[in-house]
Amino acid sequence: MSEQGIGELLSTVTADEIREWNRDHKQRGLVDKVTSPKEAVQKYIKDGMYLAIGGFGHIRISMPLIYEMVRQRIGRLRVSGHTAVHDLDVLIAGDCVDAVDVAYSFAYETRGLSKNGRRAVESGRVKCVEWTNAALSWRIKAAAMGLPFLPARNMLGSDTFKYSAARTIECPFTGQKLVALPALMPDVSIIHVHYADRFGNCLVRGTLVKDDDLAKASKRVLVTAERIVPDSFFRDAPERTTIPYFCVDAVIEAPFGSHPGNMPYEYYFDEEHIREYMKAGRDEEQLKAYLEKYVYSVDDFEAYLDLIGMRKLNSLRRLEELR
Amino acid sequence: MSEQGIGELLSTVTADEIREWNRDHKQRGLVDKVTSPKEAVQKYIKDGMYLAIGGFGHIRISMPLIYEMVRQRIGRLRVSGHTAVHDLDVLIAGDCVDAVDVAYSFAYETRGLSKNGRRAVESGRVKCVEWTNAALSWRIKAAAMGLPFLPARNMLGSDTFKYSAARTIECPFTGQKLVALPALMPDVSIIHVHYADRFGNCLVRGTLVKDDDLAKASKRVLVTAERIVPDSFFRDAPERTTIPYFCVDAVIEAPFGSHPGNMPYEYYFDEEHIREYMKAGRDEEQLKAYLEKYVYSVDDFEAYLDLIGMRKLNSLRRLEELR
Amino acid sequence: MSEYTPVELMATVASHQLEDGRTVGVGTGLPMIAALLAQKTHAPNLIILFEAGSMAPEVPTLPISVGDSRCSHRAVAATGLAGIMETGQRGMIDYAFLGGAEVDMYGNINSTVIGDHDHPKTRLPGSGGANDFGSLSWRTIIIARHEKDKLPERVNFITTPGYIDGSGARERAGLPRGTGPYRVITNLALMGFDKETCRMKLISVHPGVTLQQVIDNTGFELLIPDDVGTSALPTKEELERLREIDPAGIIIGR
Amino acid sequence: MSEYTPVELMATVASHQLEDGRTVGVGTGLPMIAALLAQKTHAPNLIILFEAGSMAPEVPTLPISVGDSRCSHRAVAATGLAGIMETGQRGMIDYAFLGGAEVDMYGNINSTVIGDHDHPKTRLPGSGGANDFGSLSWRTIIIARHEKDKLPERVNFITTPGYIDGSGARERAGLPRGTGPYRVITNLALMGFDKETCRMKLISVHPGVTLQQVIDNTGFELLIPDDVGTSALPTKEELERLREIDPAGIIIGR
Repeated sequence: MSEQGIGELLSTVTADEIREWNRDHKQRGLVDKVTSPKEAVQKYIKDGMYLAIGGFGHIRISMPLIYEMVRQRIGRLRVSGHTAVHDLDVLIAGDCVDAVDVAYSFAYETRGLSKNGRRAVESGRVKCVEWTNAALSWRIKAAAMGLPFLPARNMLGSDTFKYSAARTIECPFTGQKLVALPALMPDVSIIHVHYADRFGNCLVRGTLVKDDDLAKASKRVLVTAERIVPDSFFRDAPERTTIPYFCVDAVIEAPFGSHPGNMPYEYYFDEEHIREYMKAGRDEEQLKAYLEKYVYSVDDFEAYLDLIGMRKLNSLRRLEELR
Repeated sequence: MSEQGIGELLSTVTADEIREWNRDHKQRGLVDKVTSPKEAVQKYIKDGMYLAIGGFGHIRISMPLIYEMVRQRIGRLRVSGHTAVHDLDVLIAGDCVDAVDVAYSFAYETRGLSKNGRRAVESGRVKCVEWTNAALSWRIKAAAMGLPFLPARNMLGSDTFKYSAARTIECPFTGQKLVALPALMPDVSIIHVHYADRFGNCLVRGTLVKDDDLAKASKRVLVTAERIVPDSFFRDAPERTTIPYFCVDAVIEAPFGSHPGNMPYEYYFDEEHIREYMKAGRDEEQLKAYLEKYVYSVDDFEAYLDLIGMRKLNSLRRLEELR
Repeated sequence: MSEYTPVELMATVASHQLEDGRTVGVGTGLPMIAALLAQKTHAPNLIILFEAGSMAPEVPTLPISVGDSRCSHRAVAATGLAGIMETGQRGMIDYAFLGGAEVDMYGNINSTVIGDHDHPKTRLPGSGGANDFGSLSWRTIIIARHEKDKLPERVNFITTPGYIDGSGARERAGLPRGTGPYRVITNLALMGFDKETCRMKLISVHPGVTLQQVIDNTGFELLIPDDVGTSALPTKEELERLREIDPAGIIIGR
Repeated sequence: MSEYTPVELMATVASHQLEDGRTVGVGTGLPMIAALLAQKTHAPNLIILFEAGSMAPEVPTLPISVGDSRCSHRAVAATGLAGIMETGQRGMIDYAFLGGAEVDMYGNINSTVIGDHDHPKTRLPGSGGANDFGSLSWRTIIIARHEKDKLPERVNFITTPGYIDGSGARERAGLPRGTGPYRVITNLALMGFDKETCRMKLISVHPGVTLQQVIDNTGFELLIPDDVGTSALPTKEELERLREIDPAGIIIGR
C-alpha cells in the first residue's frame, strides 16, 4: 500500500500542465533578451510565486536579482531550499518568504547556523516542508523531463519522508518499494552563470548543482552572467552549452554577480562581508540597518559593488586563484 | 490495470543487482587502463553478452572494437539497436548477433535499407524486440540512475509497445497512465570518443546521443579515442568531462576509429567504402569476401587503415571541414 | 512557372506547413529538405531539433543522417536522444516531421514490419525516434507515397500512433492531450484530419492531379470536404533554394 | 607523543576508517578534514565526491562549503547534485561521511529539528545531502559529540535513517540492501554496530578516556563487547598533515 508524507505540496503540476505552459509561454525563436534586474523582477516575479535559485546557496548565486526582489519588496514567496544559504537568508531578512521546501536551509555550512533564518522558522513566520538535496534535484529533473514524478531510493524510512509530500510506489517489474517524488515546476528561477549570449545560451563552469535541469523545469528563467559573449561562443562548440537559449526569459550582465558568494574560477567568498551580514542577523534592528545600507539605499547592483569597492573585489579574484 | 508488452526482456536487472555489480566490479582508483582492441575484446567480451554501442550507428562508432569482435568470432550477442546502422550491420555480417532490441536497425538512413540486416531478420536468424530511440535511452538512463525503471509518455497506444517488454503504470500523484521502461544494464558497451586520458576520463564533442548515461549504466565500458590526452586536460576544466574515469574499464587510442563512419569535427563519412560494403551485403559470398579482405586478413585496425590509405583519410578530414 | 518534380512539389507543400518561430523535430530525407527550405523562405527563425541531440543548427549541406556532423553544425547546443525527447515530452516541440512506409486513415504510421512481426515479409528499420516525436510533439506532419497499399485502412503495425482508432483514443492510451497527426503530404495531395472523427480529410489536390486519382490511390474512404483546393505550385525561388539544399539531387532527384 | 586536541583525535580516528582506492561522499566540516587527512596519509587514492557535483578533486586549501571552488579544484569531472547522488544510487559510493546534531542507538541521525516539527525549539539545517548519502552509500560513518542528549535512545527526528528500529528495517523501508551505519566517531570513543541487533556497539575508547565516562555520556545502553580496545593516538605525521589542511584551525581548533 502506498505511504505518503504529511507535508504540504507547495507547488503542484501535472505532466499536461507542464506541456501546456511550455507550449503557450516559452519563446522558441532567437530573440535578444538582455535586460536589467529591475525590469526583469518587475516583469517576471510576483508576490506568492514559487522561486528556485541556481548555484549552491553561497556559491554562484544571483545576488543582483535577490537584492532587487528585496528592494521591490516582493512578498510571500515559496522557495526551494536545496542548499539555500545566503541567497535564502537575504530574502528572509527582506521578509520576502512564507515557506521553504527545505533540504539545507537557515545555515552557513562551516560558519554555523543563521540567527535570522532560525528566528523566522522558530517564530512560525516561515513554514517548512522537508526534502533532501537529491529529492529536490530529482523533483526538478522530473519537470525538466516532462514527467509527473520520478522514482528514487532515498528518503525511505525517515521522518524526512514523513514531513515531505512524497509517496511510495512499487516497481512494476520487481515489486520493489520506491519513493515517488512529485515534479517541481518553479514559477520562476534565477540562475547566475559564467557566460551567456543575448539569446540566453549559457555556460556554467565547475559544478552545475542542478541548474541545467532547473532551467528546463521552470516557468520563467532569469539569468545573470559574469559576461555576455557572442553566440558564436556556443555555436563553435555546442557541447559546452549548459542551458539552451529557449529555456531563458531574461539575460542580465552582472560581473561579480555572486558577491559576497563564491564564483568558481572568478572570485572567492567575501568572508568579511558575510561576517558583517551574519552579525547583523543576530538582531532585527541591525539587520534592517544592513538592508538599508546595502539594498534599499542603493539604486542597483553596480552601486552596491561601489560600496564594496574595487580593492576588495580584486582581492577576491586573487584569493580564488590561490595567489 | 497494468498492460504489458509481449516482447522478451533481453536483459534483466534489479536495482540492487545494479548496485552490487558496481560495488564488486568497478574500479574506483585512478589506474592506467590503456590497452589494445585485441586484449580488450579477449578480456571483456564473451559469447552471449548484451552489447551496446556508443554514437549513432554510423557516426562516432567504435570500429576497432567491432572489427575485433568479428575477427575473434564473438557469437550470440544481444544488441541495443538505438539507431544501429553500420555498427550492427557489420556484427550481423560477422554472424555475431542473435537478437536486437530494435529502435532503428537494418538500414542506412538516406542510403536505404540493408540487404544483409533484412536477410538476417527475415530468415529468422536474428530476433527482434521493439523499442524506440527514446525508450532505449531512458532504459539506459534508469540503470545509470540506479533505478529499476523510468516512467515516460512515449510508446503508449502503439504496436511498438505491444512487441516490447514495457508495462504501463499509474502516476501515484495524478493517476495519469504512463509507460514504465525497465532499466537496461548492458554487459558491455563500446564507445568512441574524441579525447580520453589513460584513466578513462572522456570528452565527446558534438551530439552525445546517450553515451554519458551508457557509460554509467554498463557493466563494462571499453573506450576508443581519437587521441589520448594528459589528465590535466580534464582537471583544468572539469565541466567538460563527458564520462568520468571510474565508469571505464579499458582505453584504446584509435585515430580514425569511426571509419567508414563520420566523426564530428574530425572526418566525414567514407561514402565510397560504405557503398562498397552495402553492395557486398546484397550477397552472402560477396559479404564474406569483404570481411576476408578488411577484417580477417588484417592484423589490427591500423593495418585496416593502411588498406583505406592516407590519401582517402585526409580527404575525409577536408570533407568534414567543408573545404 | 518552372518545371518541378513530384518530390520537389512535396517538399514545397510540406515546407508551407511549418510556422516561423516554432520548433520542429525532423527525420531523415524529405522532412529534412522541407524544414531547410522553410528556413530559407518564409520561416528563417524555424528551430530545428535533430534526435541525436542537435538544437538549432545551421545545416551547411545536406546531411546523410539526422545524427551526422552536418546536423550539429554550429548548433546552439548539443545534447543527446534523451535531451531532445525530454524537450518534446515537456511540450517544447511544436512539429514532428516524419516519413513512413504505411499511413492509415487515423494517421497511424508503420515503419517496422510488413507481415507477421516474428516472421516478417519485409523488415523495416523500426521506430527510431518516430514514435517518440509522434507521441510527444504537438503536431505531427507525415510524408508518404500516395498508393493504395501505402495508405491502407489499417497499417500492418502501429509503429507511431496517430489517432489510433478514433476520437479520444490517444488520451485514453495515456498520450499527452492535444497532440496528434496534423498533415499528410503525398505525391498527389495535402491532407489533414477531421476534428470530430479524427479521420484523414483532403485539404488540397496537387496541380495536375484529379480528385478521382486521389480517391483511386487511397486504400480507405478519404473524407472529402466541399472546399477542396489546389496545392500551391512551387515558386521559382523555392525551386532555386531546393536545388541549393540538395545540389546533387540525392533526395529531390528521387 | 605530540599534544593534540580532541577534534584532532576525532579526525585521525575517522581518517583510519577510510580505505584506499574507495569512494567517499563527504559532508561539511570534520568529515572533510578526515577525508583529506586520509588522502595525505594511508589512502592517497581515496576518491572524494562532494554533493554539489565534484568528482575526485585535488582540494588545495580547506573549503568553507562542500560546493565551493576549493571542492571542485582540479576535479576530474564536475556534475551536479543529481549526478553525485545517482552515482550513489547505482552503488558507486562506498562511504558516506556525515555529521549530526543527534545520533541514536540504531545510528539514525537528526539534523532537522529539536522539538515539534511545526513549532520547533531549535530549527537545524535539515537533510542537505545527508539523507541521500546515508540512504544510498554502502557504509555510513558518523561524527558526533559524545553527550547524553546528543546520543539519545531515539532521535527527535530521523533526518537520515540508520537501522531505523533494528534488523531488516532498512530493507523493509525500501532502502538498498546491504547498506547502513558503519562507524560512529565521538570525542570519547569509536563505535560500530552489532550485526544481529543493529545496535551501536563500542569498538575502542580514546586514550585517556575511561569506559565509565563513555557509558555515563551515552543516552542509551551501549553494547560493550569483551575486547574493547584503545583508539590509536594521532601520530606526529598525522598532526602535521592536519595542521597543513587547516592551518588557521577553523575546524580542528574548535
